[in-house]
Amino acid sequence: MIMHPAVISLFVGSVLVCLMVLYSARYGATILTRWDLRSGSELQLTLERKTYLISTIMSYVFVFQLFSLFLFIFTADKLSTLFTGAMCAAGTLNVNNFGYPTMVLKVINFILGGMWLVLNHADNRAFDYPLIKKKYLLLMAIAPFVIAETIVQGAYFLNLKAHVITSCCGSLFSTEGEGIQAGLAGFPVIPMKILFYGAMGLTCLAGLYFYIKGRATGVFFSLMSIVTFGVSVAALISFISVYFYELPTHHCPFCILQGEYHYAGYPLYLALLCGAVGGTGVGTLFPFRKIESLKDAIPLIQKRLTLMTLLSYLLFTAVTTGAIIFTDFRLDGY
Amino acid sequence: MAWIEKQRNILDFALSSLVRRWGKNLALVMVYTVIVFVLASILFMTHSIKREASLILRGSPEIVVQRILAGRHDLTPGRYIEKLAKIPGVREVKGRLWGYYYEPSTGANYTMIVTDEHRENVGTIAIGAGVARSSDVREGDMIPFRSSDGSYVSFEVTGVLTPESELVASDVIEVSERDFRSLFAMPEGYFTDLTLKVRNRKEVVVVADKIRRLLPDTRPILRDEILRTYDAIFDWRSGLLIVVFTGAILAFSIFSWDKATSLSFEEKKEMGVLKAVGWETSEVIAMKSWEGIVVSLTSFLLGVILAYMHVFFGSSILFMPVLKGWSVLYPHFKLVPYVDPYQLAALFFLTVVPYTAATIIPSWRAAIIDPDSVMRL
Amino acid sequence: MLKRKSDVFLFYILANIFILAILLGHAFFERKRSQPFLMQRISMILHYQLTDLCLFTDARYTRHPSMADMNTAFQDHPFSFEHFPSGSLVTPPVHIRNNHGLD
Amino acid sequence: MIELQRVTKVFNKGNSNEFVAVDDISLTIDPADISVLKGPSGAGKTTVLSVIGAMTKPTEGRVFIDGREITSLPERFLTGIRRKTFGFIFQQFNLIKGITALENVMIPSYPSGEKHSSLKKRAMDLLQILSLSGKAMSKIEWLSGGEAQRVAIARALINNPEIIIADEPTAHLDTKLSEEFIGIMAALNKEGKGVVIASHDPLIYGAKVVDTVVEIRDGRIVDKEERL
Repeated sequence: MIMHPAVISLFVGSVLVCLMVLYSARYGATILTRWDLRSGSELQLTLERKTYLISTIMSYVFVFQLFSLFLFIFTADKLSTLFTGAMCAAGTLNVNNFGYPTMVLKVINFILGGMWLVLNHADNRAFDYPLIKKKYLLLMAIAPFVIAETIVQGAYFLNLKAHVITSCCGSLFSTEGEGIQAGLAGFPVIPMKILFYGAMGLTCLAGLYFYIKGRATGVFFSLMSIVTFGVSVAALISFISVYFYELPTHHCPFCILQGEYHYAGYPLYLALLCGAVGGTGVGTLFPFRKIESLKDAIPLIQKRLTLMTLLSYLLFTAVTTGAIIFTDFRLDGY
Repeated sequence: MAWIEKQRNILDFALSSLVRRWGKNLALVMVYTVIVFVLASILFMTHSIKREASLILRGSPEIVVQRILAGRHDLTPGRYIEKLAKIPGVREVKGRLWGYYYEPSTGANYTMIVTDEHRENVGTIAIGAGVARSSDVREGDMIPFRSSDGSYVSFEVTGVLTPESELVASDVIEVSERDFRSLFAMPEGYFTDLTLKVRNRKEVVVVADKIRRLLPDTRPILRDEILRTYDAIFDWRSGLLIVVFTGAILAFSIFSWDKATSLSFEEKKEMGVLKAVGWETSEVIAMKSWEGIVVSLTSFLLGVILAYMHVFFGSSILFMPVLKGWSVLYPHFKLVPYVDPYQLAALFFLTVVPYTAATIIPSWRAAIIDPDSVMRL
Repeated sequence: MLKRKSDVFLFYILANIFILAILLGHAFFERKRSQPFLMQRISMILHYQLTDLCLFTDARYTRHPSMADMNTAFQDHPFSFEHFPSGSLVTPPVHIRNNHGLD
Repeated sequence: MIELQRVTKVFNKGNSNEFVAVDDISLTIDPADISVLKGPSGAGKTTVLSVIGAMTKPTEGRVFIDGREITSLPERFLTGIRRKTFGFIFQQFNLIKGITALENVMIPSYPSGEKHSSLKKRAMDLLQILSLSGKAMSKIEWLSGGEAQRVAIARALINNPEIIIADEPTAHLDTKLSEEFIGIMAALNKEGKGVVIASHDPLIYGAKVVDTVVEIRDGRIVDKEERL
């Protein structure tokens, strides 16, 4: 265990969030079994009131997840001085087996939280709580992930022992290295570029069509937005980061969050996360378009979410393309 | 736009509701501010020392070799120098002569060091600013030292180090080699320890390994390890202080919970009125959240600003003794303010998240009051 | 201007943020200004071949924590309130036990 | 048109202190009328009033506003409807202390997101009509009983509701102020607003301007009198 102030705050924070989600899930379970809109019973009244509390809690949790994701990566970066060979977050996260899973769980929980809030938002637009059961089913599904995150993060911090020799970004993300991350870095640049711009283009076209015409390409857009999220992260590791660092061997996806690179990573990752949440949100709402009381509300929400995704992804593409064009650094030789 | 206007309206009400109970809320803000202030002071202070240490100590020797005798630090024979110099990759080996001198009249503990430049200046010393202060001497003064045989030897002060160097050399007394050896009766041909320079930075660990095998009675101390350890130490120190302080945060959270749950009759009635005149539950929750945001933001910003002034303008007069321990010779130094957004983020997490968590349920409870309750009062 | 309470509050927060920004600017400026002194300190460290900062001068093992005996160096247990406050609260670093113990 | 169909309200249902406040009431309220619910205290007037005003959900039975069934609506929609349809005047006025008369009048409209300046103007206009513009910036606790009553009326009117609901409005007023109150209500009624008052004050239910008087006793309607 490393008693770093940020470690303590992340730890305390995630335990608090975990407790809050568990609390919500407990009432979620009651809602799933006992919800009856027609009944005017005390229980039903209590449950209806609890939904206010739970949506408040979930919005806080969503915001917390976002902050904790970035704080987690930043902390990993700061702690890298404690480990020989670790030069940035990439190395620190690799100190034990729980580092990367924690990060991935944080991303997943953020997107799941976003999905829940989208469902909740739609549900609140209808007079008859049409999505109440689905919403709380999703909450029951989210709870284990949040618990897992708290446990895995706890395990990560508890197993951090300073000075364990770890691979730093140099070796972990080097072309010769092994493992998934190395595979991404080793991915040939040209195909990766084509894949990235292709996926982005397709997503944006589908989104635009859906935004203007409604219907038709919506499901495809939603799926593509998730694929593009993955492709973009891969592209970031494969070639985008390289242009930011102006160093052909530096593929670290975390260092661009640092001040040395003007915190460029924050808008990039925020844009990606926003895009993913918007895209999954659109997809989540599709099965419910037929519900009578939501017939007017859902297409409107979907439109807004689509717009959000489009703007976010375009911002991401613009920033990265700008970096590629306006830097003196050329990758061609490598 | 309507949304913004609505939030501003609700904020208006939240503010007037806070102002109406100003006594209670002022107490809350004050306690909150003090907590942020203390935590921020600790973070700023330790972070600055940490950064300073990691920057400055890059100048320290790459490897220090100490001889160990029966588990204790012992004098290192000069012949070890040639032995170590033969290790491939070692560029330079030097014998270091230094030690502690306890001055009974002031009760202070000084560090005596022999340097190349001062090696031949017999009878004179250069002293750190802290030494000059504690024994009240200036350049040209004579200071007597009690040698190991009990006699007193006086040295002339030929130089006082600048105040800016206090962080590294406040307690240093620079002395010639002959004076050092005679003062402490240290035998010729022995050194306190040895320092090594290595040709290639990457080979330090390999060299250290070779030293351990070549001279099993020594231990090499690597600069990187020292740097890492300093990092760990200050993390620990601030971490421990924070853990100790968590008690305070906990108490504060309970206090805010209590403040938020124990709605007075007047407050309950107010919530009821809001509900009755057409506010919705989520709007009352929003109002309560705004109250929380106002309290948190005010206290957070105020606490951080005060802490910054305290640490970097006021030399952390309140906490330095805890962190530095007590001693006769306090090095006087002004910390260079290494502050970054990251510290503020960590601080925000440590203070605002527990407070918010503690107030969610109470504000919801206030918000679900039945609108018709005011009619039944 | 500032007729509404919310405006007053926003103004107050902005003023605070402004002060904070000035302080951060001050920090930036101070770092720049102290650069020569930093260099001076580094050269001092080089000159004396020092390994530690002069933070705690009260005891031998707190003035040069990395240079003390095996029995004491850095190795004070965090909660051993020995004679000096600065001798406690410092953790025994695992790696020093591991690497500098007799193998 | 507000319609109560076989409405029953039971408090603390299933507990030993179970209490039937309203027992199987059916009632129609014409929003063009001044209607009075009359009866001794504890008869269930206030509960009926809060069911009419969509503040309380009945335990059984259904409520329609303009033909729309509202008993099964979630609170967030109900609040919207209530905000648009009803303005409330409470027995104790329930003005919020520590803030100005103007703010008190504006409060019901805060969540609507209306621009502050226009909302303020509307509130000032209302205070003007009720000849209170001089007191707009006074704190509530400095107002006299009559002024407080008019602030409460202004607050009930800020959302421009169709129906004003008043619960024992004259309980703490002397005869002169009570007459003033019924005068204001009559004037509002002329402008097209419906008024529903619960009262056991003969000054109210005996007033000439009242169109309908419903007598309630022990949670049941015992008499309904339509004055033409």
